[in-house]
Amino acid sequence: MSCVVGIDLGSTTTKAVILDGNGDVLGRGITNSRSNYDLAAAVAKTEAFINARFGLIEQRVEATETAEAVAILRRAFVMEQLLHQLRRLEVLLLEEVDKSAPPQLARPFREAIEEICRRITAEEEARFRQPALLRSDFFRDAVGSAFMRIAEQIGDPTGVSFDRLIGVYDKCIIRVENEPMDLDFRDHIGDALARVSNPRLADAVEYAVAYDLTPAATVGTGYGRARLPFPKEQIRSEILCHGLGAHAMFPGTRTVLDIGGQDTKAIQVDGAGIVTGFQMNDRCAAGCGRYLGYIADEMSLGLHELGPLAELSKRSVKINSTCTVFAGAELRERLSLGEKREDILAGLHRAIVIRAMSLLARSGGVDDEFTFTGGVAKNPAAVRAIRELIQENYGERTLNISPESIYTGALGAALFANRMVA
Amino acid sequence: MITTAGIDVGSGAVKVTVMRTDGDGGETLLAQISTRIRRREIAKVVDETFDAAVEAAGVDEIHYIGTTGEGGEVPYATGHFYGMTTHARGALYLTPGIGAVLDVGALHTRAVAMDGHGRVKDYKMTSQCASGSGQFLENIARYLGVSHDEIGELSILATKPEKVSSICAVLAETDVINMVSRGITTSDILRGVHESMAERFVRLLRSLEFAGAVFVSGGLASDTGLLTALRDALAKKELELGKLEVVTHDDAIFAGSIGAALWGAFRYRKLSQHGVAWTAASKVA
Amino acid sequence: MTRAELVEWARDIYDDLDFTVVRQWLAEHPTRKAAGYLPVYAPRELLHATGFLPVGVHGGGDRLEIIRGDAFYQSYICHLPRSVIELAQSGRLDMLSAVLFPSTCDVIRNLSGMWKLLYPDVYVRYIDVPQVPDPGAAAEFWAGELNHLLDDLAGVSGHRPTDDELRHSIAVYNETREMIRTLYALRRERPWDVPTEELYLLLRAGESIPPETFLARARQYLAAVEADPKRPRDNSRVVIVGAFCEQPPLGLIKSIERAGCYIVDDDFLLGNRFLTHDVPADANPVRALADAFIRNDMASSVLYEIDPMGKRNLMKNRVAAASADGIIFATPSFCDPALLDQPMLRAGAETAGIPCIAFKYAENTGQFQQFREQAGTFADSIKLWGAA
Amino acid sequence: MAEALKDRSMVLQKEMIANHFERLAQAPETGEKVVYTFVPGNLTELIRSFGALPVLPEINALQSGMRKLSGEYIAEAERAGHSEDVCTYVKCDIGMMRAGNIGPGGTKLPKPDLLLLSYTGCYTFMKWFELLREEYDCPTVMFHVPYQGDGKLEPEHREYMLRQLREQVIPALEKVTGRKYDEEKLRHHLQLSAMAEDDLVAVLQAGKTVPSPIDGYFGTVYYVGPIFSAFRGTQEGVDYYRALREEVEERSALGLGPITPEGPLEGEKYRLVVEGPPNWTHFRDFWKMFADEKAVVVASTYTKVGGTYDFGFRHDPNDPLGTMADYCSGCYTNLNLPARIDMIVRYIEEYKADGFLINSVKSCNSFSAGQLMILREVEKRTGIPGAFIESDLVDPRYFSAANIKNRLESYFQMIDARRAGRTA
Ligand SMILES: Nc1ncnc2c1ncn2[C@@H]1O[C@H](COP(=O)(O)OP(=O)(O)O)[C@@H](O)[C@H]1O
Ligand SMILES: Nc1ncnc2c1ncn2[C@@H]1O[C@H](COP(=O)(O)OP(=O)(O)O)[C@@H](O)[C@H]1O
Ligand code: SF4
Ligand code: SF4
Ligand code: SF4
Repeated sequence: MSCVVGIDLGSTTTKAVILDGNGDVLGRGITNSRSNYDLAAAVAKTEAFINARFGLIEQRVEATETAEAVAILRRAFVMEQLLHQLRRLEVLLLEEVDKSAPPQLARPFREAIEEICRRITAEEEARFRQPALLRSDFFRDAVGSAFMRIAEQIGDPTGVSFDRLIGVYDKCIIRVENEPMDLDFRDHIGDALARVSNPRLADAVEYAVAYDLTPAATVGTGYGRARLPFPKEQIRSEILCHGLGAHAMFPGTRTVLDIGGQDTKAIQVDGAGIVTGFQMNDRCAAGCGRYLGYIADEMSLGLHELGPLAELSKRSVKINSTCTVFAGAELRERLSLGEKREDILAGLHRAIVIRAMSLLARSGGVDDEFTFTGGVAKNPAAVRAIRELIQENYGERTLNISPESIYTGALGAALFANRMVA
Repeated sequence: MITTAGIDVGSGAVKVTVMRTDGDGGETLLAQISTRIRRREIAKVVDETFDAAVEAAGVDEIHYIGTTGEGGEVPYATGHFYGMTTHARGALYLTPGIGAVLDVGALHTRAVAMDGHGRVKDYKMTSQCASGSGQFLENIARYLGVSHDEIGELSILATKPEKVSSICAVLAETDVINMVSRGITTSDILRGVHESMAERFVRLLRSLEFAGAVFVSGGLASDTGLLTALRDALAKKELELGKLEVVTHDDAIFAGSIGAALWGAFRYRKLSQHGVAWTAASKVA
Repeated sequence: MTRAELVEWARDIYDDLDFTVVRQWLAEHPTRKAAGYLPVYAPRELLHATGFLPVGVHGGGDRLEIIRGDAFYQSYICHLPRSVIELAQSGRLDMLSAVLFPSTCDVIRNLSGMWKLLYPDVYVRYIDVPQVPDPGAAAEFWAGELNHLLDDLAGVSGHRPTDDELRHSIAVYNETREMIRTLYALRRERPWDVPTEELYLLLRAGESIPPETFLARARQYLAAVEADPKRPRDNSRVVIVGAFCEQPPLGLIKSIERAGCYIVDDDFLLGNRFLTHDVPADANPVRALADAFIRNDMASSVLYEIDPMGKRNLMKNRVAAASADGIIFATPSFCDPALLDQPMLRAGAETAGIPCIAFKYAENTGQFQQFREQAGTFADSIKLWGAA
Repeated sequence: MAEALKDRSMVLQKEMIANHFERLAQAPETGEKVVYTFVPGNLTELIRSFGALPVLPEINALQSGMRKLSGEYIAEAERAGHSEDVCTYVKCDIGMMRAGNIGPGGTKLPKPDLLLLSYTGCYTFMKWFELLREEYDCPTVMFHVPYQGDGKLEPEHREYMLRQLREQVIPALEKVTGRKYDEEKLRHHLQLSAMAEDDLVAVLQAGKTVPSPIDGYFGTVYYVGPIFSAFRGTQEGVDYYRALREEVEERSALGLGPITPEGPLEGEKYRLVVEGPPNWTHFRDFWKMFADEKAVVVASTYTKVGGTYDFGFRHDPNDPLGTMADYCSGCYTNLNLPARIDMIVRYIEEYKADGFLINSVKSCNSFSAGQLMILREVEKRTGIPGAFIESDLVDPRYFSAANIKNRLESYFQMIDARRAGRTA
């Protein structure tokens, strides 16, 4: 079956979406954009394909197996990927030790590294059997904290100290993150299947492996799109992709607001998803998701806690500073003057939303229906403030928010790819 | 002989200096004390520090108590002077011959040009954008896991400084993350940040006219990496700006309180000539 | 009323972005109409005589969140028009049947065209004041413009004033101008008794109420000041220049005074004082108004300066008249008239040995620390090295 | 053919400009009088009729921008206390003067004998000459052109202008040149103006042809150069426009596209109308962004700042002073916002444009304040979405190539998408 791929190379995360010939989503993949952009795009794409093949497995076994069985297989697969990366990390770590450790420490150092990797592997296998906690699937986050913890336990202040261990880790983790690796479906599904030892899935897996998912077209978009190794015809502006993506998710969409980590876009689309007007903010964190992220850091809160806390406010405080950093200082000052956290937070949410409103106004206002996308759409206080201000200034509007909204841009790109094929 | 005190209330610490001046240019520093505020009530810290400084100075009469910084509300002050006024004068006391002060704080930086007597001739302040501010540097350092004191040393070790391309103090973090992932060393990154800050400072200084060295005061005066970057940046503009020396002083944090004490003496004398004699003795008694 | 009560009364009007006092006035009589005018100078006598309540439209200051105004203006245009548009788009100016746009600058001029498109039912007039004080052609042109405006306004309000009614309106505004001159003189002499914040609020309230009411309140204020004298402080005396159109936030005015500067002259709400002398109330009224503009207009950045030495001497004269120690050029960001004039004015001031500082604000600026620091440093330098 | 077009008129233009600056440089020796004045509302015929030479500071500023000198000039002016926020033409001019007043041609510009301040729809003009007067200490005469606030030239306003011309402007010129006002001479220059104007209009309207043989913005700023500056009402001007017209008509007949810095543009893909002045510091890069996408500007408003001729106005030798008043009043800068919108809508329709773009320059409130409203109104009336980009005239700091390119790309893709949508 022919499929198409859309890639959205964002400033914080890179997303990929695969569509089938009918324009239905086969798979989605996401990775962080820390590393070099080519790689981020490749990883996101690989993830999306893996996702798609798992979808095929699900379809295939729908009648005979529970969703649970496939989920277990998927976990096993993710673990195989992780272990694969861990093995690579270990090789690099040992090389680094050989290269840079003082001779008298070479042996204990090697042993310590091997021990840490052994323990991480054991922990992961235990976790697989007992999947209690959710946590980030990004390799750095998953392995980093474990490495840190174990290094602390076994580090020897007089010999192979914690600092030494972390030192080599920091050097190598970046390299692991930045080298292309075999993480594809085919590479690890066999091991995963063996691990779950559920022979009833074998047929479906075989089917999924054999299934031809050769992309007929790929389109890239996003902040980093100029660096994608694609010819010009395969690049679309993120504005167009977001517009089309939002239209595909909610066909009644006329106005789209995307508040991402580093930019905010207000887009107007017509009934066919064609962009008729747009505005973007410039490179200033005030007014993007990062503003809230910075504030969360200042208050030692998690991003997800920010909105609910702000919602407790009865009386929002007017924030005078525009700049994110100055707002952080104002926040501290106001806290020390005894103002309530929730009231200040409410003011900060209002500030970012007001900025978004001004962008919306510039792009041509808010028409029915209004679709809110980007990471900040996950923040209930921001959503509420948007809802209120739109109501006050533009009247009643339908507000769409999709749980998959982070993929809006990639979806739009994939739809463009689809058009190239059609 | 006139005895005066300067109280500089900053955001992090209170500094008090007691000085003695005679009519013909003799200026003696009797005592100086700095206390960190650490979330305590500011008025208390001021009282404490002031009392300690007066005691250390061993004086029983103070003719003028000058405040500066956020010290406008100190009840026993004789007069208040603003930060640029006092920093210029204090810096000149610490390092005679300078022509300008660059006061680098966490959020704002002020460049102040002065004449040979420490009078403010002109100034420039950074805007309400924290790009290139001290806080910016601090955030980056925090991300890199570098402590405040290490920043300078690390920066100096840089071999291939890497410019931070984004101007926004917050979004620059992304650039830094990207740099780390590209294997650029901490030293090179810090130096890059220092360089962009230095460029910004050069722009401030460039719009002022003054003769003499630039004295760096404020929280970042002890950051040798920043000083080095500033020196290099000024050297690059030597054709346009002439040769500019960059100096600082171990007591740079006292520049404000010294200035307040010295201007207090000046003002006291001026008011006395006009027949208004004020003595701030009440507090000391 | 006590001083505090008067100030609160004025502050309420200032704070009220819905113009409740205007709406109340209109509600009192079904035939009443209100007309807005933008800064700087508008012939309010004509509005008054044709039965309009003249309402100063000065934007929403720091009390207004801009939601739709940014859809009309780029970031490099001053703040005033976007906040005026915000007021209008949110329905807060819907009680105005006419709006006058003086030729203060290109921004206000273009706003007149926008108003025509946005509010086709409102009478909109661009007021092209004469740029040259030529008692011949320019006076004739201006009289023609005023007559044209008078005809139009009469058409909108349905009341064609007689010459006597026009003369009466002129007399009322002569009295208002005289009152404002008195207030300014008092502040000049005893700035500690007339804090600029209070004076400003009073004048600002005066732009939303009938002139007769303003006069009554202003008299009460003068009496209250005499009854409640304050103590002088060791402050410097400064003149504020550049704030004639987009008004500074109140916090800025307060910050300047708190930093140790008495404001002894300013160009806030300049239209109030644009005619420096009484307009003859016994002549052909329109002609008299036209001549007054040609002969007795306030030298300012909004008009062409015909005298080559005019810009050089202006600051010297103003500082001398106010016995001030220095000048603070406080201009709205992106304000062409103020900012283009500033180098000339400043050069003149500096030649005369007058200390100056300059900063830029926006009407919605919320942080004053910078201004306080600059004004304070300025006050310091005057205190330490000034003549006093 | 392409070469012929480029060659003949361009050679002529280069020659006449070089000669003019040479003459200006010699003026202190030859004793020819020099009058500075602005492009919108310039009274070149009148100035010429007194045997004086016009200098147009805006043209010098824009040329400095194209020659990448403006950044330094502006910095110089800002160091001298001029605000960052104001029009960069003024600062560029003042910086250039401070740097020795070497004009764009490399020759020294003479001091003005008179500043003829024709106040035509830009407030900055008044301040500009107040500032120059401080530097040059020469007589200044103010000519107040009333704004078309109600969208038309009112008879009293015309009367006011005539009176000023007779009572102020002409006496000032007589005084400075020592010559008497000679109406016959003025008529002669006006006659020449009208001839050149006819040919210019033919060139401008060639943009209506599909494909357009001219670029109505980037190319046309060169074409309007002579008539907007010193050469209206001169024989050189007449010759230039005759040659230009012949070339353009030839290209048109052959179905050729415009010439761009990258060579002839064939295969026109988008037809745009542009509002707002161009950026000069990156003029070629800017143009290339359009040319690369095969976008041709078919008409623009900026090319009407020095006179709006394509709706019928011609200088009329039979009413010398009246025609000058009419001319000044009708310059694009003196039109109110509704009239500007009408004009753009008309261009979009008559020139068969499928897009329109506003280049909003930070410098210019006269142009920029209200452009977002123009955008919305034009979109509403034509149903064509417009694009909005921001830059500056001659301040290189405000040209963000990446940003503009991003917007343009998105915009062109949007037009494609609309077309695809319409045919689908
Ligand atoms: N769980 C969450 N709760 C609230 N806000 C969130 C959450 N996750 C992300 N965000 C917000 O979303 C922003 C990132 O948005 P995203 O659309 O992923 O950025 P980009 O498209 O630029 O990569 C963060 O800065 C943060 O403010
Ligand atoms: N008079 C003209 N007629 C036609 N095209 C012209 C004319 N003047 C300039 N151009 C176009 O503008 C381009 C740039 O011109 P110009 O700046 O004079 O070139 P240069 O930078 O080589 O001196 C030319 O390549 C040409 O395409
Ligand atoms: S204002 Fe603050 S948030 Fe915005 S660019 Fe500057 S530093 Fe970044
Ligand atoms: S503030 Fe200045 S630029 Fe803005 S409208 Fe008023 S006069 Fe014009
Ligand atoms: S403001 Fe605009 S019209 Fe006026 S001089 Fe500048 S660019 Fe020209």
